[in-house]
Order: sequence, then C-alpha cells, then structure tokens
Amino acid sequence: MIWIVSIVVLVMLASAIAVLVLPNMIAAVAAASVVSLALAVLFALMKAPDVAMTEAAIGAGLSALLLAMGLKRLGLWQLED
Amino acid sequence: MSVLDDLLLFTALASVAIIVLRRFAFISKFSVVVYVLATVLLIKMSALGYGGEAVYSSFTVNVLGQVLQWRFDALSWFFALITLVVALFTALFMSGAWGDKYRKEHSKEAYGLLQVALILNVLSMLVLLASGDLLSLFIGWELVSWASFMMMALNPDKVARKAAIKYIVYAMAGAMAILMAIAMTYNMTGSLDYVQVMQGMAQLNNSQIAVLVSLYAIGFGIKMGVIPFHLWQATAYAETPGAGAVFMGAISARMGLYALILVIVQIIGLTRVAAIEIPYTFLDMQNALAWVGALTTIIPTYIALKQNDARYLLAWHGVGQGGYMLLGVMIADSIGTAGGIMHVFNYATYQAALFMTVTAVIYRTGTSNFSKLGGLVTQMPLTFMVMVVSIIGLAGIPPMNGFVSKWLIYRALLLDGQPLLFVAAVIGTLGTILSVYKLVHNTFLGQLRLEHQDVREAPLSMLIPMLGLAIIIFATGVMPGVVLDWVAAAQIAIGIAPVEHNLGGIELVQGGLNMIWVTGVMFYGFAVGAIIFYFLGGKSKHIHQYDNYAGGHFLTSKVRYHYSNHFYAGLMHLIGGWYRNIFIKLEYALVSLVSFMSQLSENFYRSSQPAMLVAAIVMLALWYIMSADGSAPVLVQGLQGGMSK
Amino acid sequence: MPAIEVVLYSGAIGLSIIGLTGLLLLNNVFRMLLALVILESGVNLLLILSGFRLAGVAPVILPEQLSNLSAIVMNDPVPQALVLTAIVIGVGVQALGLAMILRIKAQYGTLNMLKIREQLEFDLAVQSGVATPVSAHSPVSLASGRERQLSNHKDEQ
Amino acid sequence: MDNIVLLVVLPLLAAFLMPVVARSSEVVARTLGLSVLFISIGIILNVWSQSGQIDSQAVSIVIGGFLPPLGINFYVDQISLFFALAVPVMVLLFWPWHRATSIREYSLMMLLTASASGLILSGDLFNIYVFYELLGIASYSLVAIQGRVSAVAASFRYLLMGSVGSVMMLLGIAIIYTQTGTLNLAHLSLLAPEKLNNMLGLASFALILTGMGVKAELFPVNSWVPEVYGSVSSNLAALMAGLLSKLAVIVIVRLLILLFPQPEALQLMGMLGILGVLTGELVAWRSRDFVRMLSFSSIGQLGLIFLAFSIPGEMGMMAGIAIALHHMLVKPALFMLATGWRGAVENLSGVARRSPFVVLLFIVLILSLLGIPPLPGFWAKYLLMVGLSSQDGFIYTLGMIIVPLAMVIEMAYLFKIVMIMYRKDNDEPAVNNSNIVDDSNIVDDSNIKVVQKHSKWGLAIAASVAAMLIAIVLQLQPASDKLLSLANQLSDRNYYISTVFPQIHTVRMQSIK
Amino acid sequence: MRNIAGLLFAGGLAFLLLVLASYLPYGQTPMFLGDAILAHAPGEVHTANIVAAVLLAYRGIDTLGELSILFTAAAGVGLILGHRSLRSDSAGVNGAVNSEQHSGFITTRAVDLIMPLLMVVGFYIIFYGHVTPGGGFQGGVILATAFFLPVLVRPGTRIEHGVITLLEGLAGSGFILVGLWAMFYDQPFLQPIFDSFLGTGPLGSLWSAGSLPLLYLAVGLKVGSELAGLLVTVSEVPELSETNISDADDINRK
Repeated sequence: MIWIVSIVVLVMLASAIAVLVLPNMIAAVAAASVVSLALAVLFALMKAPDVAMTEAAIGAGLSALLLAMGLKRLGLWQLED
Repeated sequence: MSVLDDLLLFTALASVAIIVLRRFAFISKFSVVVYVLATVLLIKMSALGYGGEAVYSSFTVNVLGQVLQWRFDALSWFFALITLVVALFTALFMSGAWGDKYRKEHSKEAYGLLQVALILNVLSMLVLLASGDLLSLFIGWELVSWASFMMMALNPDKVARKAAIKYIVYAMAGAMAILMAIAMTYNMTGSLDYVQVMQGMAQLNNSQIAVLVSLYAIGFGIKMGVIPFHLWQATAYAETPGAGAVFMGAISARMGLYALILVIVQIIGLTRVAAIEIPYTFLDMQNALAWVGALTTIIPTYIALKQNDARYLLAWHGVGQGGYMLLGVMIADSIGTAGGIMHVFNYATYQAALFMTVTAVIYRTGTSNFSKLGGLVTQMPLTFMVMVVSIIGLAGIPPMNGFVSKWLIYRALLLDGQPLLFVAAVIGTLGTILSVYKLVHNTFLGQLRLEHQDVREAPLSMLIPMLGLAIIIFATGVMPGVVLDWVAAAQIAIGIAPVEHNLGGIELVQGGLNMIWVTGVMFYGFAVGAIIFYFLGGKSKHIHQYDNYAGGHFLTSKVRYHYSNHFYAGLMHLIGGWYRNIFIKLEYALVSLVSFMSQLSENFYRSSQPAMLVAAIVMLALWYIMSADGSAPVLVQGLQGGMSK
Repeated sequence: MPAIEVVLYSGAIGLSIIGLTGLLLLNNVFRMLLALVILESGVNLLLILSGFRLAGVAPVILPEQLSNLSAIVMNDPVPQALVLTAIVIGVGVQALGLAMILRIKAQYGTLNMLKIREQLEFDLAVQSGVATPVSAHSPVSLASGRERQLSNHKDEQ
Repeated sequence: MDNIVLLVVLPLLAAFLMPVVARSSEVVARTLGLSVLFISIGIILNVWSQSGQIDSQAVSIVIGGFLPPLGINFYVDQISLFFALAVPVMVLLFWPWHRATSIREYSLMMLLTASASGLILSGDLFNIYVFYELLGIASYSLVAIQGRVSAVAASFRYLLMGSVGSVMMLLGIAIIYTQTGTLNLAHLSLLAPEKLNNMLGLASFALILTGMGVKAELFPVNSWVPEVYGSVSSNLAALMAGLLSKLAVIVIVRLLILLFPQPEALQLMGMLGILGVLTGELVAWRSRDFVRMLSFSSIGQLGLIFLAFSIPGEMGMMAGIAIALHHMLVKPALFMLATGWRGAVENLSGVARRSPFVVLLFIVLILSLLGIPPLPGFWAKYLLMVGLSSQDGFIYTLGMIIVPLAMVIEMAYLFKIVMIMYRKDNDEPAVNNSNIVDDSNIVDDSNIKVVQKHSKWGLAIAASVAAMLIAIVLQLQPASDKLLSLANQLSDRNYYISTVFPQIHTVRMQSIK
Repeated sequence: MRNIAGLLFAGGLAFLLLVLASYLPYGQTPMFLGDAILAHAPGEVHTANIVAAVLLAYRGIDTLGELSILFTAAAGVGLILGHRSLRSDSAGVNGAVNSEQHSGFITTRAVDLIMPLLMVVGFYIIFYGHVTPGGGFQGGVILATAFFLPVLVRPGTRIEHGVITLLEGLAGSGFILVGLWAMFYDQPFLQPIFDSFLGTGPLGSLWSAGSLPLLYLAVGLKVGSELAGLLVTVSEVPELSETNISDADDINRK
C-alpha cells in the first residue's frame, strides 16, 4: 500500500513541477492532466470513489480539454518547440 | 426654558434666517440687530459676571450612555460677552461702506456668505462656550473649527485657500489629539461630565495626567497657535476677508484658551500639572507650558517685525499675544490668572480696532503693503488716532487697557519668583513695541505717496465702530475694575482665588495699581509739559510733510521719502539666520515624510503578482500565530515529531 | 521509511506549495492558471485526508452490507461531498480565467503578467486623464500600444 | 419565517430562468429579475413587521428538514436580517439600468444578490465558503464585462488573488474540520473552547481571514481594489465597496466571535486593520484621480472597521458596526457623485459654480466620513477611540496613534478636492480629460470629447443618504440604542448556540411518510 | 527581487504548513458529522451512496450554490468571449476559424458511434448516483463530453446556443422547483419528498431515495449543459496570434 501511495504521490509531484517548468505548453497541460489522474488514483486509494470519478472526469478530462482548446486559441499550440 | 436656551435658540434661528436671506440688501442691518439682541440676551445673564450661579440649558441629549448638556458659567459668560461684542462691532463695520464695496467687488452672494460665516462662527462659539461636558465641548470645538474654516475659505485668493487648507489640517490634528484625550479621560474616570471627571482625576497617577495634559495642551494649543503650532495662524487670519479678519483675529483663537483654562486649570488642576516632572530637565509640566507661552510671546512677535504687510504683522501679533495669555494663566496665582483672562478682553478690543484701521486703509488705498503706504496721517487722522490708541494698548503702555493685563502678568511673574520668564516676557514686549512702531510709521507717518493724495478719511460707518472700540480701550484702561469684576467671577468659577480689585485697579499687599491715579498723573504730566512747551518755550513751527532732507539733499516733492524696506535690518542681522524658518523646515520635513511613506505604500499596491500578497500575509500571519502561541521553539521539534510519528 | 500519512500530507502540501510557487514566480498567465489548478488540487487532497479512516471503506452501502450496517466502518462522506463541490468550483474559476486570458490576449497581445499590469496601469491612467505613469519595464511598448489605439480610432472613422 | 430561504432561492431561480425567458421576451425577463428583488424586500419587511420579536430573538431556519448540525441552517438575527434587507435594496439602487447589456448581466446581478444574501444568512462554515465563491465569481464576471479590456485585466488579477484567497480559506476549513469533525457554526462554537483554542485554531483563523479578507479589502490582499474600482462603472463600484465588503467583514466577525476566542486572533486582525488604515489613507493622499482616491479611502475605512472589531468587548463591536453601517451609506453615495466626476481631480476646478448643490452634498458626505460632529460618522469614530483607549496592548495603543493621523491625512486630501472645486480659475485644467469615459457612455468617437454628467438617479441616492445622515443626527438616542442591541446580539456566543440548538437534542429522525 | 520574495514566502509557507500538518490527526479524525450522517442517512433518505445523501439532502443548498457557480462561470465566459474583439468576423482577427482541419473519416464516424453510448453511460451514472458511486456531476461531465465530441471533430460547426441555454435554465430551475415543492407542503426548503410515487423501493434500488434522483437528474443536466456550453463557447473563439491583436473599441455593445 505504502509503495503504491508513494509512487503515485511522487508521480503527482513530479508532474506538478513539470507543469511549471516544461517549456512546451501542450506538455504542461498534459502534465496538469497527469496530476489530476494521479490525484484521482489517490482518491480512489483513500476510499473516495465519487471524488475519484469526478476528479478523473473533470480534472483529467474536461479541464484538460478546455485548457488545450484555450491553448490552441492563444496560439500556443506548438508541438515542436 | 432658561435664558441660555433663549440665547442659543435665538442665535440658531438667526443663523437660519441669515442663511436664507443672505442675498438681500438689508442683511447687513438685520445682522446688526441680531447681534444687539443676542448681546441683550447675554446681558440678561449678567448675574454670572458678578458671581451668580451657573445657568443650565434645559436641553439635553442622551447618546451612547452619555448625557450631553450645555451650561454657562462666569468664564463662559466672559468669553461670550467678548465674542458677541466683537461680532456686533464687526457687523456694524461690515454693514456700511465696506460692505457695499465688498458687494461690488465680489458679489452679493459673497457678502451674504461672509455674514453667514460670521453668524455661524458666533453660534458655534456660543455652543462651545456653553458646553457642559467634554463631549459637548468637543462638538463645539469642531463646529468652531469648521466655521472658522468657512470664514477663511471665503477669500478666493490662492494664498488664502492654501492657508485655509493648512489651518484645517492643523485644526483636525488638534481635534484628533483632543478626541484621543477625551477617549482616554472617559476610560480613566468613567465619565465625561465635568464634575465627575474632576473627581475622577484625583485617582489618576502622574503619568496618566501627563499624557492627558500633553494631549489636551496640543489640541487646544494648536487652535491658539502656540509654538510649535503657530505656522498656520497668521496667514490664515491675515487673508480672511477684511471684516472677517477683524472678528477672527480678535476672538477666534481665544477659544483655545477658554478650553485650556476649562480643562487644564479647572478640571485637571494646575497643582496636578505642577507635580509632573519632565525628565532630563529642571522643569515641571506647568513650567513647561509657561515657557511655551513665553516662547510664543517672543518668536511670533519677532516674526511680526519682519512682515511687510499690515495684516500679516497684526496677525502675527495675534499669535504672540496668545502667549501672554497662556503665560498668565499658567502662573496659576490669582494675579497671573486674572492677567491672562483679562488680556483676552483687552486684546480683543485693540486687535479688532487695529484690524479695522488696517481694513479702512485698504478700503481707501487698496493695499496693505508697507512699501506702498505711508504718510496717511494727513488724510486719515481719525483712523490714525484709533490706531495709535490701539497700539498703545497692544504695546502695554498706560493709560490703555493692555497695560493693566500685562502689568498683572509681570507682577505675578515677579511675585512668583520667575525672573527668566519675566525677562522673556519683557523681550516679547520689546518686540511688540518695535513692530507696532513699524506698523504706525509705515502706514501713517513718512511722506504721502503721490497716488494716495486723493485719499480721504474712512467713511463714517467704519469710523463709528473703530472709535467705539477706541473708547472702550481707553475706558477699560482707566477703569479696569469694570472688567476685573467679570474676571474675578470667572476665577471663582474655575476654582482660583479672585483677584482683589477696585474700580481703578488692583489691590495688593505688595503694592497695587490704580489706573485712575496713573492716568491722572500722566495727564497731569502731559499738561505740565504742554504748558511748559507752549507757553514757556513756544518756539515751534509747523513743517510740511514733504519738507525733508536726506543725505544733505533736499528731496523734491516728486520723490517720496518713505523708509519701509528692511525696516529693522540691524536687528534682524543681530538675530541671525540660523534658526530662521526652523519651524517651516520642520513642517516641510513632516510633509516630506508623509509623502515618502505614501509613495512606499503606493508601490506596495502596485505589486505585479496579486498572489504574492496572499502568500506573504498567510505566511507572516501563520508565523506570528505559531510564535505567539509559544510553540516557536517547538516548531522544528514538531516537524521532526510529525516525521517520526 | 516514513509512515504513510507523512507521504500523503507531504504530497498534499507539496502540491499546494508547488502550485503557489508557480503562481508567485511565473509570468505567463496561462501557466499561472495551471498553477492555480494544482494549488486547488493540493487543498482538495488535504480535505479528503481529513475524512480518511484507517480501516474505512467507501461510504457506499453495498447490498450485502445491509444486514449489519453498524459493523462496517466507513470513511467520512462529508469531506468527500465538500471536495466534489470544490472541484466543480475549481473548474468554474478555471473556465472564467481562461476566458479572461483569451480576451486579454486578443486586446493586449501579451500573456506576460508584468506587461499586462503595465498596460492596465497605463489604461487606468489614460482613462482618468492623469498623466501617463512612467513605465519601468517597457516604456516603448506602452507608448506604441497607446499610439496604436489612437490610430485605430482614426481608422475606424 | 421559513420564507427567508426564498431570499436566496428566488434570485437563483430568476437568474436561471431569465436567459430562457429572454428568448421569447426580454422585457418579461427583466421584469422577472426586478420583481424578484421587490419580492425579497417584501419578504423581509413582512418578517420584520410580522414578528416583532426578531429584535429580541433570533431564529434558526432549517434547510432540507435536517436539524443542525447535520443539515445546513440559516441564522436570522437583527444584523443578518438588516444586511439581508440591504442586499436587494442596494442591488435595486445600483441596478445597471442604463446599460444596454445582455440579459446575462442581469442574471449575474441576481446571482450576486442570492450569494450575498446566502453569505450573510448562512450558519454553516462550508456553505459560507460556497456562497463566498459564488459571490466572488459573480463579481469577477461582472467586473470583466464592463466593456473595457482594462476591466478584464483588473478582473483577472482580482480573480487570481481571490482564488488563492479562497483556496486558503478552504485550507482553513479543512483544518477546522479535522479538529472538530463538524461544520455547523453553532456546533463549532460549542466545541471551540475545547477544540479550537489552540495553534491550529488560530492558524485556520488566519487562513480564513486571508480568504475572506480579499472581498473585505483587508490590508495586504486588497491591491485589486484601485484597479477594479477604477475600471468598472460607479454603480458596480458602489455596490462592491458599499455592500459586498461589509458582508465579508460581518461574516469574518461572526466567525471570530463564535469560533476563535483567542486574543491573538483579535490582535492579528487589528494589526492588519491598522496597516490598512495607514496605507490606504497615505496612498489616497497621493492619488490624483477621483475614483482611485475613493477606492483607497475605502481601503482605509475598511481598515478602521477591522481595527474596531478587533477590540474585545461591546464597545469594539458597537464601533465596528457603526463604522461599517456608516461607510455602507456614505461610500456608495460618494461613488454616485463620482459618476459625473471621473478622472483627475484637477478637472474638478470650478465645479462648485456649475453645480453648487452637488458640491454641498459632497461636503456633507465627506464631513461625516471624516467624523466631524455631530454627523453620525463622528459617533462611530468616538466609539472607536473610546474602545481603543479602553484596551491595553501594543496594537491598541498603536491604533490610538494611527487612527487620528490617518484621519488628518484623509481630511487633507478630501478638502484639497473641495478647494479645487471652489477654485475660480478653471480656464486651464492641468491635464486633459479627453479620454474619460463616463458611466452614461455618452461617447463621441470623433474627437473623444466627453460630456460628463451626474446621473439623476445617483444624485437622488446621494441626496437621500445625506438626508439619512442628518435624520440619524436628529434621532441619536434611538439610533444608539439600536446599535447597542445589535452589538449585544452579534457578540453573544451563547445566544447563538441556544438559538440554533433550542435544547440539546438527539438528532431527530425525519418522519417519513 | 520578486523571485526571491516568492521563494521565501513559498518556502516559509511550506515549512509552516508541514508543521501544521504534523499536528493534524491521520485516520482518526473526530467524525461527529460523518458518523451521525452515516448512522442516519440510510434510514432518513434511503440512499446507498451516502455521499449522494450528503450532497443532495443534508447539504443540498451547497449543491445549489455549486450549480449556480457553474452557471455564473458559464454566463461570465459567454459574456467575456462575446466581445467583438473575439468574434471571428471581427476586423482585427483574420479568418482563422477554418485553420483547424477537419478530422478524418474514421474519427468522425467513431465519435458519431460513441456519442449515444456516452450519453447512455452518462444518464446511467446520473440515475444510479444515489445507489453507486457517481452521480450528477460525473454523469454531467460525460454528457457534456458526449455532446461536445462531434463539435470537436467537426471544427467550424455552429452550435445553436439556444438548446444549451434552455437546458441549463430549466435544469437549474428544476432543482429549485423540487426544493420549493417541499415548501409547498409546509416543509423546509429542499426537504426530500417521499410519497407513494417516489421512493418506495428498498434501499439500494433505483426508486428508493424519494426526490433525490430527480435532484440528481437536474444536477446532471445542469452540469452537462453548463460544461458543454463552456466548451462550445471557447471553441467558437478564433485563433489568436501575435499578428492579429485586436484594438477593437472598448465599448461593449450587443
């Protein structure tokens, strides 16, 4: 249990840092999505299935979609940097 | 309904009436009638001036657990009398030719507003004088401040506006000091009623008293314009429109003295004040206040010497004379207090008269700049006479009334064993004499300027109040007992032994003063001198004003010989420059400080990252809380504990 | 090996602090929005932690548990409901912020917070008629921005 | 009495329905919003008249039929009822009448109304957070749609600050929940002396204070104020400065009284209040723009309110309520006067001759703001000073010194404006005002010359506020009694608890048909 | 300077929060509210999913507030993005709408196929929200995604906003009306209603929780329509780039 939790937390923190430092905006948005996913896993591990579902749906899915669309409109949608 | 109710109600209604009717031509006559009636109402209370019981208003307000009440005692009555008489003379002065000219130069509205400002000033002063507890005192105090501000702000001139703003900032600072003091008084004594506060004061320790006295003294002192708060007053009063300056100069600043006497002398008690030693000096607090008074006498008087404008010179004197009053009151024996209080009356009479003469000169010549005046004695002899009478009073020379009050103060200083203060007061008087000479010389003596050759005597409507005041100055100088009666009653009201007096003067074991005798001797001496001069010598001839020589050359009538620039150059050189403008610099430094801090704060509000402030405050607040909790040393341990748990 | 709660709490607080640091240090408003999302996630995790029980199960009653309801230990449902609410609030804020960024980008042409602030101050000063503040960062771009606006007014006529 | 819930629900319903209705008829939709506001006012007045006991007795209203602490309850006492009345009234007063905007703006106004009412009425910590967020998002949106892009930028900066603030608030709520396991205010209050009287409790207070402080213009988290007020219409600025900030303050104070008995909490708030007063007034002194000056003056006044509420005891409570209510009256009125006076103060030269009545109104308002007796502002300041001097402690002594200084500075800048208004020589304004866009949007693009006019409605509001101030002066005695009873009710913890839990009840099962 | 200050504050805050966290209990929080609700919810509101009970019954007004927040955000976004500087026909913006390429045939078809499926899943999650994990929020998100996917794969499609407006307005009003329904029976606002029609089934069945499924349906539709509205609004914004900065006049006229 603790190993799983530790790994998920580490992934979460690492991608959170990645959100801030990755030069490519698309990657940053993706990393934010990963943070949400990891968070959803944590929620599930902590026996909060409703929250886990919501976080996965909203945080990892919809919010990432929204941000990505915003990114495209802002002219920051550049796969190569 | 007591007489006090009548008086206040009448004045209030009259203010409303004047506000409504301010544009009509008859407003000037109407206001004279108002002041006459108000004075009559005041005289109905004249029992107060002879030791009668205090008159209470039947009107009270109950707010926030406080009962606001209003009452008149002998001290208030004395000040109210001065206020109303000066207001009456001012209104008389305004009602005639001066008012017509003012209307023409500005507008009907402007003149009406001047009348409004005058009645509002009178009303607010009466409310202040009638206050029956500290809260109503404060209300009256603020009303007076804002009424004065209104009067000053009526002059559309830039300098005047600036002075008015400066005044109101100072006044606000003073009011805030008073508010602080009142709040503290309330918490220390549990009440704001005069009697209960007086009883409560007995329980306070010296440091509490010291804080209270300093705050009250600052608050009231700002209104009086004592050192170091003197910078606002002269400009503000000098720039008030003519007749307004008469009133303001004569009485407005004295409200500070009234409140000071009421609070520091009557309620707190000078014995308590004297018990407070000021550390690192040999002074106690009472002495310190007396020294403030003495310095206020000296410094503004010598500033007055430098002025080149009659109005400014007089206004600076107003500041200086306040110092005498403070000095007298702070001596705290029956003679000194009597001198201080009586000086209010005397000062009001001659200051009003002097401002009237200067206003009359401005009315005729259009200027009060010394460099553009001179030699007017031939054109305006009566005005000149009034001015001479007044400056004799101002300089404290018999037989005018200023002599009596100054004599009392000097006498008290000597008897009290205060030689240094005595010397300071004498230096102040010296400056006064020098500067009033400058006033009378530069205005009326010397040679008449060409452009003023058509100047005529001031109109009758202006002469009447001037002469009336001159008569009062002389009469109360010869018979000071009239005023001393009221002063003695006021002294009883504030709990100080009344001065022993009779109609002619003061009775003292150490040698009194009888002005009737003094005057008699003086006139006798004059008469003898005149007789000797005219009948025995008799070798005099009239010389024309223009008959003058300078440097051995005859001056043609086209060149007017009038000495006004650098009038006291030698003296000024003696004083030296190093401390000149020291207070102005101080004030400037204060403003710069505020400006600097303001810039600092503005930079804070321009922070580029909004979240930074949130983070900062959360961190600092948590830090503060965690350390205030006493867990500061435990912080690190707590972390370790958390890790190992 | 630290205990599990240390990992979880560190994770929650670490997430918040990373988000906060991003908000404090970054200049790109879009990335700041991402940082805000991370910050919110961290606090959500902390809130869930507050309702966690060591031996708890999810607060959903399964049909087979109906017989002995009192025997099972469930996690606190209240923080979970709160976090649900908070997540939805978060997405609302995020959408609003995104819309603002789009509009700012469209008219100011920048995503840099410093430049936005400069432009904002400049606009406010111009609106009020107070003299233009001297820009510490990019006076040239400010002046040109204003000129552009003015010239655009002319063009529209 | 249960109808009080409708104060929150009906505006929400109207907000949801307005865009739908507007598809068929826009007029009906607008009428719907306005009529809901009138109904709200009617409901409160009805409650007030029907149950005279509200003066003496507060009521707890259960929502969803679940008794607190399980369910959420609304707590209705004098002060919350007063503010609940103030919300629809002020929204009505500052309704964006003249702006030809989308129906959704009205919808946002209704959401603002609902959230403001909910915020002041709610008796549940997390519910307060939700309404606070709703209030926040509604106001960000309202600010951002004021047309200019500068408003959007200001709103974005406001949003960043506000969101970080509310995250902090959520963190504080989480900490409280871990300590007590409950969210109901009365229940928390019952547990507080035992569970929250420690460092964690204080920390959560600091976090909540920061979060709520963003709306309440608390010292460091108020840098949005000048930007936002400077870029929105006077109506919205009046609403935000007058009403919304006070609501947040009252909620903070309620939490402080119920949850955090520690003196450090008071000191923290007092310290921030002092800094707010000082910096606000100092910057206002520098400002050369009328609205900006008002914004900073508002910051200063809010600082005063925080300082007043940080004084323990009845005196501080009275002072805080008095200053808050006074500011709630005066500042919107000043913003209303600002409708015609936007831009640099130098441009106001000679205004007094053109509109003497308006200037007179302005003077009365600022005199009261400064605390000149006998206007109501003075009594508030007097209470504050007495309260400050009654306390020992560094904060209060500092407050004793700073407050008068701040008042002097405030006087200096306000009367500088008055003097400019009465200036005769208005031939040469120091700066050009060619780019000012006033509220009435009378903009001629050709040479961007603007006609600045006061809106009649705004003048009417300002005039009635001035009249109200004078009426209070004439009714000092009843007003001070009312204030005392408000303060007593607000500061009584046990009263709150016993109102919400009439008897210590076991949670009653809901009867199920 | 700013970076140093930022690091300082963030670091300090990290330290302080960690210290705070060390005082927090783990796994044994006092659960007054939680325990009481766990004990009473099955009997009182007949939901198997206690989170749903908390969301809809015990803290129903929170949920209402939350829906309002979404509504507010959607309205705000709509108004902000409705400004003419962001419209594709605006002078300052080039015709960038069509720059997005049409997705390929396979994607389009797949999305068309998957959409009804997603809809069904969404409604299932909504309807069984009070029984199993899931509910209005999660289902709503899925509905929104299902609605939006076809738009995503066909850029440039114009969506009639009217449907969304209608749906969000009616769903929100529906939630409130269910609450007001209770008031009609002299019950407090938002009290769950159990009568012969609603909520007669045993715990764990679909028709067991009184009016709560209705509320959840409203929540789901509301969340779905709001989020879909958000997505659609953002998708209609043309692409902005450095070159087409719009200086469109600031007066917002609609």
